[in-house]
Amino acid sequence: MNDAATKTVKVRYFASFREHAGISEELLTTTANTARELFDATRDRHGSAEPAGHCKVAVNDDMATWDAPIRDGDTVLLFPPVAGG
Amino acid sequence: MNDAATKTVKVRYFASFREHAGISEELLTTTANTARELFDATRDRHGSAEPAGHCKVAVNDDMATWDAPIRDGDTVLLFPPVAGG
Amino acid sequence: MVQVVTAPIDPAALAEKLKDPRAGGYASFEGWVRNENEGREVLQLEYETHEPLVIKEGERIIAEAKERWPLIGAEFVHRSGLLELGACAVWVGVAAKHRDEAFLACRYLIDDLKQRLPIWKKEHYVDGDSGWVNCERCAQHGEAGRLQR
Amino acid sequence: MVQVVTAPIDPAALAEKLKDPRAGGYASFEGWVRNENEGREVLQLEYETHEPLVIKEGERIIAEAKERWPLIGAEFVHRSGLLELGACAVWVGVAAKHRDEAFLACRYLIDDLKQRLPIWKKEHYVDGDSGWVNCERCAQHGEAGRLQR
Repeated sequence: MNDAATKTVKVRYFASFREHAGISEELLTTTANTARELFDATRDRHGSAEPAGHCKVAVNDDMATWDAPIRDGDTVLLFPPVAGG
Repeated sequence: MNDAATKTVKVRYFASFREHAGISEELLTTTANTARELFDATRDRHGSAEPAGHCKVAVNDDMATWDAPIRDGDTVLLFPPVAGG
Repeated sequence: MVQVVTAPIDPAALAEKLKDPRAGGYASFEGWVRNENEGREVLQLEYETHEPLVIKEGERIIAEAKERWPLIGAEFVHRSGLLELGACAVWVGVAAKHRDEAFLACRYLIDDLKQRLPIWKKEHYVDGDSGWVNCERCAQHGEAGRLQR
Repeated sequence: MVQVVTAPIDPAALAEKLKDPRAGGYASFEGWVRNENEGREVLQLEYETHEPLVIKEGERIIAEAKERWPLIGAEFVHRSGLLELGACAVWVGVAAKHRDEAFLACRYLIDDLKQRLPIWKKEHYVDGDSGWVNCERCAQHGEAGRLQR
């Protein structure tokens, strides 16, 4: 299946996710089709038990939804719960 | 009747009321028992067709209601519609 | 604290006075002199106040707000006299632990000070005419336009 | 306009930029660093931001407010980096013809920027501990406290 093809994506971790991962970004080879699948696949990395609904994701520096498709070469930004202001 | 006794009060006019009266204050001898009666008695002076409900009154530098009693020696402040801010 | 002033209002200095280590939110409102009102071009504004009652009734409005919401500080300052276009005619500032009460109290203060305090505004128009501005609430009631034109 | 800055925010200078002869009302909000959060004594705050998306998504929030209300100007500025107690972490300013839309839009901007922008706040406590602050909405939902303590 085309969908299950492995792809290489850059994943960037922010704030608590970055601290837990110990790195701010990495290249991952993944079969994840959506941002949510990628989030789940990196759960050990970002170390969060937060539901995705409390977190945010951006793909190629645009805010995205969790069902956004992930394509080879994408940069995916994983944001823990935000707290501006 | 005690109520209808004549009394002498100082009346002060503000803003448009003062401009219309041509004076900022005057001593009036009146039989008015309430602020509203005094307001009506000075209608020619302050020159306003405004209902009392749009205007305000203070007696002896305290905001008052239109049915506040008027006593000999009182100072009554007649305020046209306010527009601060 | 309530003040009536003839010199320009300095919102930054006033906000500084409300600074408190417990305060997380500060909401403020400034009324600026507009160049137009109800379709007429305004040149400048003139405010008349009866200061003793602006202070006394103004402090009452602030006390009411403090009863209603947990505030750390709440103040306002109103100009008196002649004001140029763009000038700050009124400043309201509220500091609170959280923003919700800061916003609500700030709105309460400006709404009530406009309706309750003995302050009058005369507009001087570009065409040379002038007129006292009617109160907001009276205008909303639809009757009784300007007192004098 | 949206800005992320590391130097102190100057609300008076920012308000000045919103001055417009048509503007009669200016509502602003400032978030100040409090000395306490959820019962813990705070020493200082550290903000992390992903600036490109703070700007892009922030401009979207401002555009939404301008669609919803007739505004003359709307801007906000957020600090990044280490902040001392009392410092202004965020400033939101809205100028409009009338106060109603200024207040509503100001509230809309601060509420949405807190919920939508990639900004994180780490509290450093007096006891030496530190922790990332959970989002307001998550906290309201009652689950998932601090990520790290």
